[in-house]
Order: sequence, then structure tokens, then C-alpha cells
Amino acid sequence: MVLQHPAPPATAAPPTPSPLTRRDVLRTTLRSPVTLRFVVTRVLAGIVAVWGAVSIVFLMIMATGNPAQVMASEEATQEEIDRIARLYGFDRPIFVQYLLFLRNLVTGEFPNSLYTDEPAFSVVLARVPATLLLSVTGVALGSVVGLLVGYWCATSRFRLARVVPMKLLMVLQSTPSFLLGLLLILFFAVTWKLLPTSGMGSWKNLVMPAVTLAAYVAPAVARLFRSTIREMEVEEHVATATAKGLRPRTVRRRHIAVNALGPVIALIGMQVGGILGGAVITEQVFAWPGVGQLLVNAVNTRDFPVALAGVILICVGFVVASLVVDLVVAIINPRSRA
Amino acid sequence: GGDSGSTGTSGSSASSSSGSTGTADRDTVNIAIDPLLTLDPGVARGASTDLTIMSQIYSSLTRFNADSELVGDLATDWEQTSPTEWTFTLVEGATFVDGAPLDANTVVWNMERMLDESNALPGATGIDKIESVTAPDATTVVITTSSPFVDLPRRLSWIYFLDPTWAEANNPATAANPSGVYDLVSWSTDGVVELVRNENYYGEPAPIQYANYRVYANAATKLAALQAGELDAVATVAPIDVPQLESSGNITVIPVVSSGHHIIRFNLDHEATADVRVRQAINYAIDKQAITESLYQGLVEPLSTQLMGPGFSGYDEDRESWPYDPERARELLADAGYGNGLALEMAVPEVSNFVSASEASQIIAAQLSEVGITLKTQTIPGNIWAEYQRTKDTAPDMIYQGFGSSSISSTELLNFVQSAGIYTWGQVPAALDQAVIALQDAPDEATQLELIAEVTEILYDKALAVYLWPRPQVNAVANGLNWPGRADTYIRAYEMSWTA
Amino acid sequence: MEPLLQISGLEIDIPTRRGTVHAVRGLDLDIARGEIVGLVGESGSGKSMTAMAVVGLLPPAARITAGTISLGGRSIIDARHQDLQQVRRHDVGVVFQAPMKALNPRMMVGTQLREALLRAERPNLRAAMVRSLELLDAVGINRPMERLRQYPHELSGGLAQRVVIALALARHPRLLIADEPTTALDVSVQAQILDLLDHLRSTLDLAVLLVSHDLDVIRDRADRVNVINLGRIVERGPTLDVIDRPQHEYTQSLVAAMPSLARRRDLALVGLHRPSGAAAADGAGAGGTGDAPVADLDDGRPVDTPVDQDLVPIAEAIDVHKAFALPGGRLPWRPAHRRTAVEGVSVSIRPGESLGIVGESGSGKTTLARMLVGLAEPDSGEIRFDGRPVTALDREARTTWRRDVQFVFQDSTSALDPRRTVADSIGEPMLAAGVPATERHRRVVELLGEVGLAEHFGERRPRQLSGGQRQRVGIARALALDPRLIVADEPVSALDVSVQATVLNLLNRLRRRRNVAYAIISHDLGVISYLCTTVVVMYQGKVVDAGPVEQVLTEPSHDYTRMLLAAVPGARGRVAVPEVI
Amino acid sequence: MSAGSSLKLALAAEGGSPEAARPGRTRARRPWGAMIAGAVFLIIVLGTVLAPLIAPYEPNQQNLRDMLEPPSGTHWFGTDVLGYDIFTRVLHGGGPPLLVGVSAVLVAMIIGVIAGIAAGSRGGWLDNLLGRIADIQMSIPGLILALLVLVLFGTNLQNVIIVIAIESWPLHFRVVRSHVQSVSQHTYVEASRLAGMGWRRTMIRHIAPSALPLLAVTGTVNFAGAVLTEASLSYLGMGVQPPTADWGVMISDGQTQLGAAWWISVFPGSALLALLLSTQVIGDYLADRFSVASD
Ligand SMILES: Nc1ncnc2c1ncn2[C@@H]1O[C@H](COP(=O)(O)OP(=O)(O)OP(=O)(O)O)[C@@H](O)[C@H]1O
Ligand SMILES: Nc1ncnc2c1ncn2[C@@H]1O[C@H](COP(=O)(O)OP(=O)(O)OP(=O)(O)O)[C@@H](O)[C@H]1O
Ligand SMILES: [Mg+2]
Ligand SMILES: [Mg+2]
Repeated sequence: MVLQHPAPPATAAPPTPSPLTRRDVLRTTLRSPVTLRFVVTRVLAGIVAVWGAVSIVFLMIMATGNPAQVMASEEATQEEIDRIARLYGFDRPIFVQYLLFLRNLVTGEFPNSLYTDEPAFSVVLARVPATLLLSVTGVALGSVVGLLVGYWCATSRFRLARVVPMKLLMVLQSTPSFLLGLLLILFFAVTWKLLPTSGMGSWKNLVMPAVTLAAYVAPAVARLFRSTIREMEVEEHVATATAKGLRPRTVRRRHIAVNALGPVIALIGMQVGGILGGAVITEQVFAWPGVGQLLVNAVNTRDFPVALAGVILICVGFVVASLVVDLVVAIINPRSRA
Repeated sequence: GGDSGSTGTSGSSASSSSGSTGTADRDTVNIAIDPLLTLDPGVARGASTDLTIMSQIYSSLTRFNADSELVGDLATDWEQTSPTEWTFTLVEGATFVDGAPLDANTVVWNMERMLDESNALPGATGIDKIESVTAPDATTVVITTSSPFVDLPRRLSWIYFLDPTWAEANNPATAANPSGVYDLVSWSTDGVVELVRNENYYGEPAPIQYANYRVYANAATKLAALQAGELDAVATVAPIDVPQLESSGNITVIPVVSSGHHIIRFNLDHEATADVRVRQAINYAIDKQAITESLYQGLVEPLSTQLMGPGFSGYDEDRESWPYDPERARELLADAGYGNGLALEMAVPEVSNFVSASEASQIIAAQLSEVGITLKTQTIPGNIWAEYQRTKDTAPDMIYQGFGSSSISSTELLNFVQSAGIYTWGQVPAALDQAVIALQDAPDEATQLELIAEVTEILYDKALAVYLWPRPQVNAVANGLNWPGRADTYIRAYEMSWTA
Repeated sequence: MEPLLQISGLEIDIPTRRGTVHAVRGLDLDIARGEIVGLVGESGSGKSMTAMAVVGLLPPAARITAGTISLGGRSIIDARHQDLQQVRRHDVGVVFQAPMKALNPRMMVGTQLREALLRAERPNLRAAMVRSLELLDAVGINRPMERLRQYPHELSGGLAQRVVIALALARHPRLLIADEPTTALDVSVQAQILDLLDHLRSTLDLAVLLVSHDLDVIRDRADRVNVINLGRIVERGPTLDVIDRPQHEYTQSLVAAMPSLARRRDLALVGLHRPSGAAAADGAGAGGTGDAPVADLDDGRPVDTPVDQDLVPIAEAIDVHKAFALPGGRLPWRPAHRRTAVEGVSVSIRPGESLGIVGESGSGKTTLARMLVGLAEPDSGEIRFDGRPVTALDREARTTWRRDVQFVFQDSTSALDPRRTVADSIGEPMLAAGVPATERHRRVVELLGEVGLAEHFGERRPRQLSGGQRQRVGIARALALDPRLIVADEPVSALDVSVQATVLNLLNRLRRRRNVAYAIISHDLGVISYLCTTVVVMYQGKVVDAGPVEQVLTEPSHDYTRMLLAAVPGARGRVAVPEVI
Repeated sequence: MSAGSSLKLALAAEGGSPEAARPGRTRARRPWGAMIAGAVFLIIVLGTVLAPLIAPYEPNQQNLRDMLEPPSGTHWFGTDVLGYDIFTRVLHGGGPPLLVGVSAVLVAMIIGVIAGIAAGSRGGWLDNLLGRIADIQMSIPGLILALLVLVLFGTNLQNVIIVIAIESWPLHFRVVRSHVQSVSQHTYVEASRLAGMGWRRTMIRHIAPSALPLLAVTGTVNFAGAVLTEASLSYLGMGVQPPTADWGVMISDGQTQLGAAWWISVFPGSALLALLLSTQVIGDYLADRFSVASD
């Protein structure tokens, strides 16, 4: 056998800790959950996602019909339609239009809305507060209820208490949101006159749409949280924590529930992403002027600058949401850190 | 562009907020409206949406009043000074809310803006025969046309005027410097449009001070809001919902005879529908009476065999509706070689104006199946449907369509019925094409009437359409709101008032 | 003196689908203040169950059917939740058997330590840190500051075990329950930990229940010893009495099976002689230990045929380096530091050679082994198979490499697919090599027998095995294709001495009969000396001592080796244990 | 609301270890919940399949004289505005949701599982490529995509299935990918590799089985999402075309009548609810069953 580099053992470092500075304390208590590489790759992936989504939507909008046709008035003749098409360049090959669009995107000359001639982004941005208000409230409400029910159902000692709330939530989840929304309106607004039926305004207007969204978020959160808690409960580190003499409640919260949060956070993040652009039906039912409705209308009227600006913003929202989720998951599950 | 102040997603809290019951606040009326597109009169389309707002914040030369009579708005008087020249006299002292004058020069500027091809304004359609517009003095506008244009005053009823200097500095699509009966407080395409009475309006002031137009994309929510008292006026509810609304006690339902018609149009480029016997058979096979009595609760009657309604020039009171005769339909089909069955497709719009169109087309399909025609109906969103009816290669055999003219002009209405037109009629009989084109340039009303009668007869003879029923127009209002309703689809707050 | 802990007549049943496992049957045990009591016995004999019962942490399915446990005069079995928690908080510290899994993967070591401290001892972050550093230092962890901010998955097995011990001691318990506290530790650290326990015992009156299969450790440290077999104490008494003059048949066979440095190579290890009728007591096939009686015992003569130095080595590592990224700097964009795990190591194994790899915990042994079998790639340097660099192997040669070099994983539990039966796992290499099913089945049965497991174990799943049984399944799998080289990472660490003897004899026999070569990692120098011809000593990623096993173990050339030898349990009193390195 | 995005709930396998033993607190109980759910599911499927035989009326048989009849002996669930018998149509109306649910989930799972395994086990550029495609897919709002695809290719059941499958494959992809990645780190997968198993066989033997509980969950979640999306598309007029009986269409047909002729929407709504509830209960049960703790 070959043996090389025999080295003497290093003289051991003095083990006694020198007086601790504030920096030491902080350094050992806080640890950045991610590396630069992680952040950079995520951001790049996000840019790719935005580009891809925008390209697909652009090409599909253009492929589904000439915007000029929709822009023209009902009485317009073919010549008028052609004239509008020429003016906006819709008569060029679709690929040329795509390249031009990309160039404009990069140079910041994003086209204005075809109908209102406003910058497309400001049209969409005007809706963002409404959408954020609704989706954040809805998701927050749904998450909180979902987490509470999930935790309760995983830890309660009584069988009925474990089963009933979960099944109730699952009933909610199985009801189409438009039916649920309308039933809420029927009872709370029309019959009992407790809340306004629709529109935006005071907090009262927010209640029913937020509950409708929450009814969709909460059950999934609750189910996932319950099952991850149940899986986490039997991990051996839980026994260690118990053996330390921590209160059972502390063990359940800090060593079981928090550890089980990872997949749940991932789920919630996805839903924020989905709801940003996907709450169309809730918005329609409650006449809530959000991005979703705007987007559907823009697609229908082929107002492609607005539709694309909407898609871009939603993509960015989605990318940001998943970035945040990844960060939170990295905190909860250090092994996932890249 | 992008003037602030006028756009916004949040309802202003100044006026009556949602949730208050309409009866309590007699200064305000809350009205349901479909999603809006723009504030630019040159781009606007659809009397039930954008033009409803514009007709109240802007001035036009003429307008139709609630009884569908053409009256002056900015114009006090007009006359045809030669076959190709019209002279309009304007009111004096009209201004925009910011004080800018609204005179003949304003009108000229606006007409030129509309007609300028490089602006490609869709609103210019229908007035392209105008050659020049001049203003000899501040209250006179002279319009010359390339050929005789009898309908000009009617067509001008939906050309609205901007303030030229204001329009230079602002984006008229998103903001407004009104001159009409109402001033604009805030605007949003699918939120709330808030109007307040324009105290400096040159005409009769609006009875109700505040008008809030609330956008609803969902019919059920709209009805719920009406029942909850958040809305005072909803135009066009489905007749089938009427008993339900009436039973609530605080809502009045007002049926109106509308000027628009629902028809089914054939695509003559398709083999089966190119055969006149097939078209006639379909006409015979549809029992319109059964549908109007059930689905439409007897609130409409089947149409007579003409495209125009009462109020249009050339409307013939003596025409009857097409008889229901399935036996005859079967014979015709067998004759045409479709004795063993025929499969057809029909596009049906999913638009709030087309109340119960989807249900009606299902009944029609069932009726057609009795005579051996399998009708596949496609209920699709309005915009896609609009494209279908223009795109020749994708257009189905039949299209469920509304036929109407916001200028209550038969000339305009019948102009759609031609091979070269944008609607996918396909190759119509040459005689029809000729008559329709001649009609556009008819020098006087007598010639017009003659040509209209000719067109109507060809349409009937060749069975180019199925004449269904007038557009069902049933309005629902909160008790105490006076609103006679209109034959067209404008929903104007200034025509409403609260009973004391 | 009133015993601190008193267990009497304890019976624990675990109902399963195939019947009830009687894990503990009528066990009596007591520990006085300041006393270290050993609990030894075969794997699966109920040691862990007993320990868990004391702190009320039995698995949910387990039921205590009879007996009493009293701690400081208080009964544990029917204690209220709060009381039990008070006991855990103030009286008992527990060191669990599986250290890696005993730490919360989400929390940094520092956080977990802080949480374990008594409230009075952590008035603020800084105080808590000072105390945490003291604790880590006490269990012999170098660079404690760095460790505080590491997550459990960034620790080596030995480090994790020491953190768990630190956790157990954090609250100054009166009784420490230590379930195999030193299995993952090299002898020097082991000695240090045991010294620490000794020290705490004498200064603070700490009582320790020391569960171990290492008789040398027990002999060195325990005042009294209890020998447990099939859930029952079969012999008890002062340590030296029991170990040097075992009365019970079972104890005698245990002692005889010890591979000890002192007795190395002189005699064959004696396989386990089962007490008659023991198997029947396990309840018809309902789990239990169920080891087959060891039939074919080797005559035990270790091979000493010199290895032909001219042969081409089967496997060779030439100047390999491997480093891992350490937790990043304070800011995300600071480049991560790297910790070198293996630094310029060269080893080679020729046919018939048996190379022992020993060294401190975390010195890079596992990393080196993983590189040798191709589970990890060196950052620099070269791994060769039959003289050819593995990176240059073509498809066919690669297949041969996979066949000829087999690996026994350090962590036998996770090396077995929990969904697959034992037979499936053992048969997998044969399946991959295209051995027909009947032949495969025959061979699986044969291999089970060779590692001392009965045929019916083939149908079990890993969860239904004890730690030692799993380890043997791993070895059987490595043997399945008659490899030329077996790289084994701590192959017998979880085996009690008697089963260990069986396995060691098997390995020796294979070497003699079929010239199989080995690379064996072990912290047990007895095992190394029994099985190996040459040995390398690793220290901080480098090889510091190497040569024929006799030479290195008798005339160590390096300080670290000397220290290692001095720390071997059973050698206590012969050499003074040096200070912490 | 985005039924579409419900598909996107990446049940993210990260973290949850499938082989963790479940606490033995409930031991060998009879799975009553799952049995009832199974029975309900079976009844719905049978009712739908046998609808032509057992329904009292023809699904498209209008009766303009019997419009809006409340539930009665002749019409158990009442009639709608066209005089259709609701009971008959509830029986028939399960067809589209079931068809869309099952086929879309199958297609999505096949794509998602294959892509997930490929990305999770091969890593590198393939993983990146597939991951980015999934990202793109997920960041396009589902309804917008549906709108575009259905306009482009026509509104028919087959296209609805394709749209929903396209929208939901990333769910399976993500779950399978991260599962494969985490399981691949397990020593027993390394052991299998060392035993000379090719990656494909390792996948089948060691990774696929442990993914079953996850797939039982993602599959049923996806099924629920697909059915709800189908209903939403019908609601928006882009799904099943009348007069074909379909629960989603029926619910939205009756929406303005909810306060009066409630039976038009409520009965099909309840049927939809029963279907979704039962599949989810079954999914949870299967997940437990497949998990290693159950033997
Ligand atoms: N969860 C369980 N289900 C069924 N049987 C179990 C379970 N846990 C342990 N056993 C069985 O109980 C018996 C005692 O197990 P215990 O863990 O106390 O053994 P041990 O003496 O600690 O062994 P080792 O030295 O391997 O740790 C063994 O036969 C084992 O198979
Ligand atoms: N995946 C990893 N990431 C970071 N560091 C690692 C990783 N694997 C090993 N190390 C580090 O590399 C060093 C050598 O580890 P290795 O597992 O080879 O030690 P070992 O000699 O086998 O120790 P033990 O006897 O405790 O098993 C240790 O400091 C360990 O913390
Ligand atoms: Mg044990
Ligand atoms: Mg190791």
C-alpha cells in the first residue's frame, strides 16, 4: 500500500471560548438561508418564465384573431378593418410582429392600450391594488383558517373534533366558487341584508369575495398541514425535544408544526400566484374590478398590450411569490438550500 | 394622456355608497351597465355601454329622445339646403365644464378628427359620405356630402364632441371635459362611473343630481344587487326572471317595445343554407309563438317578415309573421334532397342584451329536430361571436343575431345585407346587392321607401333570415323611479326621475 | 441507599399485525445516585424499550402491561402529563440511539441547545451561548462556535452524537439514560465522553444507565452490570464479577465473543451459543430476534499469508482530495468557505489484502470509502480499478467494476428500501446481473444463513428488523455477487459481540477461501486487528500512519495513533488518556 | 376563482417523508369514510353510465308547458326554464365532468410523472429545461390560457380536456421531481445503483412505489381541480355546449333563479359536491394505504 503526505496532527486549538462579541452572538444566531447563486438562478429562471409566458400569450392572441376586427365598430367595412390593421401593423406576418413586440419590450416602448391609448402597464397597475387587496385577504384568511383547522385536526384528542372541521372544509372546497359566491350573496346580501352584494368600497364589500377565495385556499392548506404534521410527529427529533422537558405544546408547535410548514408554504405560494390572475370568476360574481376581469376582457377584445402587460405583471407576481416561498422553505428545511 | 382624477378603481365615498337602499336617497340613481371600453367618442361602440355614458357627458348635434323622435341637442334646427348639403344651426353660449366654448368650430374640428383616415377611428363608420364640414359663423355648421345623404341628421345623433384645446393636452379615452347634461366624477371600465349634474348645461337639467353606473359582468349578481336595493335600474332583465322580481314587492318591471330585432341569419356560402328551400323550411319549422309565450313570458310577439321595426322608415304594418308549418318544412327539405336529415351549426352570443338567447336557440334546435334538422348551437362570448360573424372562413351556417340601428335608420340597417358587407351573408342575390347600394345614395325619402320595400321583399322571398322577435327589452327599476325606457339600448340617467 | 430509579416486573408488549411482540418481560433494574449501571445484551433484547419506558417515550403502539417504574420515589407509569414533563425537565437526560435523526433538521445546533437550557441559565442570548459553548466543549467538539450555526445534516455521525449528549446534559439531570451513546465515536472521543460522565458522576452525583453492546466500555465504566436477554435480566452484579467470571451461559458466550485488542489474533472468536429454549420464548414468529443458531463456525485462525506486493491493486486512490462547502458567510453573496474532508490521500487494496481504515470521527473515512466505490467523485486525484482510472472505464468495464467492488453502508437503516423485503434487497445485485430467479432465491437463502439469519427473515421488511439484523442484511447484499473487494463502512458497529463474531468469522473465511479483499472502516481497533493485514490511520483528512497492522498497532509512529491506542476501552489504567485534541 | 389554479397546488413533496411511519393510534379500524366515499363515487359513476336506462325522461326533452316546476312526484328534482327534467339531467350531466376529470388527470399525470422522473433523476440541462417549461406554464393564468386555446381550437370537450391537462401537468411534475430528488439522496437508492441497477430499474423498484401515496393525493386534487375547471369553463360559456347535460352548465343556467327556482342549480351542485368530496376522501385513504406504514 502507498502512503503519502504523513503530516503531524495539528496542535489543537484552545477550546476555551474567548469572550463573545455582539457580532459573534449574531453570527451564530442568524444564518442567511440562501446563497447568491440561489438568488441569481431564481431571478434568471423568473425572467425566462416571464418571457415564455408573454411569448405564448402574444402569439396565441395574435393567432386567435385580428385585433383590428374587434377594434372596428360593428358597422365597419372590410376596408376600414384593413386600414386599422395597417395602422397598427396587424397585417404583417405574425412572427415579424412578435419580433417587433420583443424589441419594443426590451427598449421599453411597450405599446399603449388599443382602446384607451393609455400605457398598458398603467391600465393594469390601476387594478393591482384591488387584486392585491382581494387575493391577499382571501389567501391570508384561507391560510390562517386552513392552518388552524389542520393543526387542530392533527392534534386534537377527540375523534369527532379531528374529523368534522376537515370534512366541512372539504365540502367548501367541492363547491364551485360561483355557486358558493352566489349563495353567499343570496343569504348575506339579499335575504339578511348584512353585507353589500358586490362592488368595491368599504371592508364590508371585501368580506364575501375574500371568504369565497378563502374557501378555496383553506381546505387544501388544512389537509396538507394535517398530514405533514402527522408524518412529522413520529420523527425521532420530536422525542428528543420531549425528552428535553419542553412542554408538549411547545414541542407540538416548535418541533412539529413549524417543521411541517414547508410544503404548506409552497402550496400557499402557488395559490397566491394562481389567484393573482385566476380569480376571474370571483371577481365577476362580486363585480370586483380586479386584474383577472381586466385580463379576460382584454383578451376578448384583443387589446393585446393590456393583456400582455397583465400577463407580465402576473408572471412577475408569481415569480416573486415562488421566490418568497423558496426562501421560507429554505428556512424551514435547511437541506433544500442551494 | 392618462389624466388622473377621472380614472380610479375605487368607488368614491362621496356619493351614496353601495349598501344604502336606493329609496332613501332621492338625489342619486344607481344603474347597472355592461363593462366599458373607452371614453373616446371616436372609439366608442355599443349604445348600452360606452355611448350611454358619452351621450350624457357630451353633446351631439342631434339625438333621439325617449320616444325615439329625432330632436336637436346642440343643433336647434337643420335643413337640407341642397341634395348634398345640410345646414345646422346651433344653440348659443354652449360651453364645456371648464368654460371652453362649444360652438360651430368645435363641431368642425370634431368632424374632421372623425373623418381623418389616419386616425382610423371606428366611430367614423357610417358618416364617410361626408365631404366637408365648415363653420360660416359660430352657430352655423354646413356639411356637404359626396352623394345625397337623407339620413345624415339621424347618423349624427351619436357623433359626440370633444373640446379641441383640452383634447390636445389630455387623453380623451380616459378622461373627459364634459359639456353634456352630466359631468364626470370618476370612471372605470369595470368598476363604477360616477356622474354629477352639469349645472351649466345649455339644455334641460337632469332631474337626478347623481348617477352612478355600476358595471356588472354577472347577471345573477346584478339581480341580487337590484333586490338588495343597491341598484335602482337594470335594463334588459330576462323575462323568465320577471315573476321572481315582481314577487319581491319593491321592484317594478317595465316591458318596452324595442327597435332592435333578433333574427337568425344564414350563411349563403355554405352548401345547404345556399338552398332557398332549406332556408324556407327552417322558417316554417320554428314555432316562434311557443317560444315568446313561454320563455319570454308573452312580453314580446313574433316579428313580421321585415328587418325594421316600427319607427323605421319603410316599416310595413301589414306584413305578417312567417307561419309555423312543420309539414311544409319537411316537404321543402325533402324537395331539396335533405329528406334524410341535415346537420347545421349556429353561433349564439352570450351577451347580456341577448336575453335568454341560449335557451331560445335550444328550443329552436328542438323544433328543427322535429323536421329532421340537427342544429348544433354554440353559445360563445360576445366578442368571439362578433368575430365569427365577420370572419368568412370560420362563420357557421347560421348566426343568431341582433339587428338594429342606433340612428333608427333603415338605410343603415339594410346596408349590412349585402355580399360585400362585413357580415357573412355570403353571396346574396344580385338584385338585393343592387337595391341596398342604391338605397345608400337615395336622393329623397320617396326613393328610399321604394328601395326599402324592394329589399324587404327580396329578403322575404329568398328567406334570407328567420325573423324571430323584437329584442326583449324588459327593464326593472326600484319602486318610485320613473323610467319609461327606450326602444334602443341607451340607459340614460337624465331620462329618469324619482316620484316625489 | 434508596435507589434513584427502580424498575420492577416491567412488561412491554407491542401489538403488530402478525401478533404481539413481547419486547420486555418482567424486567427488574435499579440505579442508585451517582452510580453507572450497564445494560448489555443482544440486539433486539429490549434495551431501548426499557430506557424509553423510563422517560415515558415508548412508541405509540407499545403498551406497558405490568410492572412499576419509580424515579426518586415517584411512579412514572401512571404519572400525569405535567409530572412526567417535570421529570424530563429536571431529573432525566436522554441520549437516543440514532443521533442523526435525534436532532431537529430545521434548527441550528445552537438553537436546539439554547432551548434545552434551564430558563435560569439563559437570561439572554449571550449567556445562553456561553453555556452552549461550554457544553459543546465538554463533549469534545472542536470549533464549537462554528458548530453552533450548523444544521444537523452538516454534521458527521460522531459530531451529531456528541451534540445529543450535550443536549442531555444541559439541564444537569440526576439520571442520564444513554442508549449506545458512543457507537458513532472513535475510541479517543469515546473515552473523552465516558470520562466526562465519570467526572459528572463523581462531582454531581449523576447516575447513568449505560446501554451498550460493547463489553469493554461497560467493563471500564460501569459499577454494576445487567445482562439482558430476550427482555429479561439474566445476570447482574458488579461489573468485574460478571464479565470476568460470567455465571450465566448467555453471558459466557457474550464474553467469549469479544474481539479485543488485548486478545487479538490469538484465538478464534467464538460464535454465540444460544441458551436452550430461548427461541421458543419469543412467541411463535411474532417478531423477536429470531437469529438462526450459528451453524458453521470458522476455525477462527486469522489469515496471515503475506500479500503479494506486485499484484495490480483492485482499487486504488491516488492523491485524492474532497472538500465540502461550509455554511456561507454572513451575506448571501459572500463565497462559501470549504471544509476539506479528504486531503491528498492515497491508498490501495490488492487481491487478498485487507485494509483497515481507522481515525477520528469526521476525519474523512466515509468520504474516502465513497470515492473508492464511485459514490462520490474526488475534486482532484484519481480512483483506479484494476489499474485503470475509473473515469476512463468503458461500459463493460464499468459493469465489472460495479460487480467486483461492493459497499457496505455505515447507516444500514437507510441503505434498505423500506418498501422492499429483505430477500428483495439482497437479491437486487443478482437481479441486476441477470441471475435467474430460482438461482437467486437459493443464493439469498444461503446468504441469510451465512450472516446468521433464518430463512423466514427474507420476507420481512427493514422496519421489522433490529439494528443488528439490518446491518447483516447489508453485508449479505454486498456478498451476493462474490465480489473481489468489499468496502465496508463500520460493518459491525451495531452488532452485539456475539453476532459480530459470526460476521467477522464469515469475512475472514471468505478471504481465506476466495481471496476476497477488504477495506474496512471501524473505530473498533479489535475488529481491525482481527480482520486486517494493513491499516491506515486518518486524521483531519490525511493519512498520518500506515503499515502492517501489527506494526501500526504495536509501534505507532504518530502521536494520534498512540493516543488512539491509549484510549481503547479495556486498556484503562494502562495509558493515561491525553487531553482533548 | 381559479379552479384552474387549484391544480397548481404543488403539494410539494419536499419535507414530508413518505416512509415515515404513522402513529399507531388508530389501529386497523375499518375505513368507513373511504367505504362510504367509494360507494358514493360508484353510485355517481353508475348513475352516469346507466343514465339512459334509469332516467325517467329524455335529457333533451323540452316541455315548455312545465317550466320551472318545483320538485314533485312527476319531476323529482323539478324542471328548469326549458322544462327539462332536472333529475334526468343530473343523471346525464355527470358525463362531461367525469370524462374531463378522468382523461385530463390521466394525460396530466402521464406527462407530469414522466417529465418529473426525467428531471429529478437526470438533473442538469434537462431538469432546467423542464423546470422552466413548467414555470412558464404555471405563470400563465389558467383561465387566460383556456380562453385562448378554446378560441383558437374551438370549444369542445376534447379541447377542454387538453387545456386542463396542459394546465395541470406541472402539479405532478413538481411533486414527482422533488420526490425523486429527495428519494435519490437516500442511501438505498445509492445502494441500488451500486448493485448495478440501471437508473430506469432503480426508478421502478425504489422510487416509483414510494411516489404512489403522493400521486394518490395529487391525482385526486387534480381530479377535483379539473372537474371544477370544467364547471367554471361551462359557467363562462366556454365549456360544454347546451343542450348537452352538464352539471356546470346546469348550475350556471339556474344562477339567476337561485332565490326562486333553487332546484335548478342546487341539485347539480350537490351532485358535483358529492363527486368531489368522495374522490378526495378516497384519495386520502389511498395515500394512507400506499404509505409504507400500512403493512
Ligand atoms: N415499532 C416496533 N414495532 C414492532 N416491534 C418493535 C418495534 N420497536 C421495537 N420492536 C421490537 O422490540 C424488541 C426490543 O427492541 P429494542 O429496541 O428495545 O432492542 P434493543 O435491545 O435496544 O436492540 P438494539 O441493540 O438493536 O438497539 C425487538 O425485538 C424489536 O424487534
Ligand atoms: N454532505 C456534506 N456536506 C458538508 N460536509 C460534509 C458532508 N459530508 C461530510 N462532510 C464533512 O466532511 C468531514 C468528513 O466526513 P466523513 O463522513 O468522511 O467522516 P468519517 O470519518 O466517516 O466520520 P464518522 O466516523 O463520524 O462517520 C466531516 O467534517 C463532515 O462534517
Ligand atoms: Mg436499541
Ligand atoms: Mg463515517
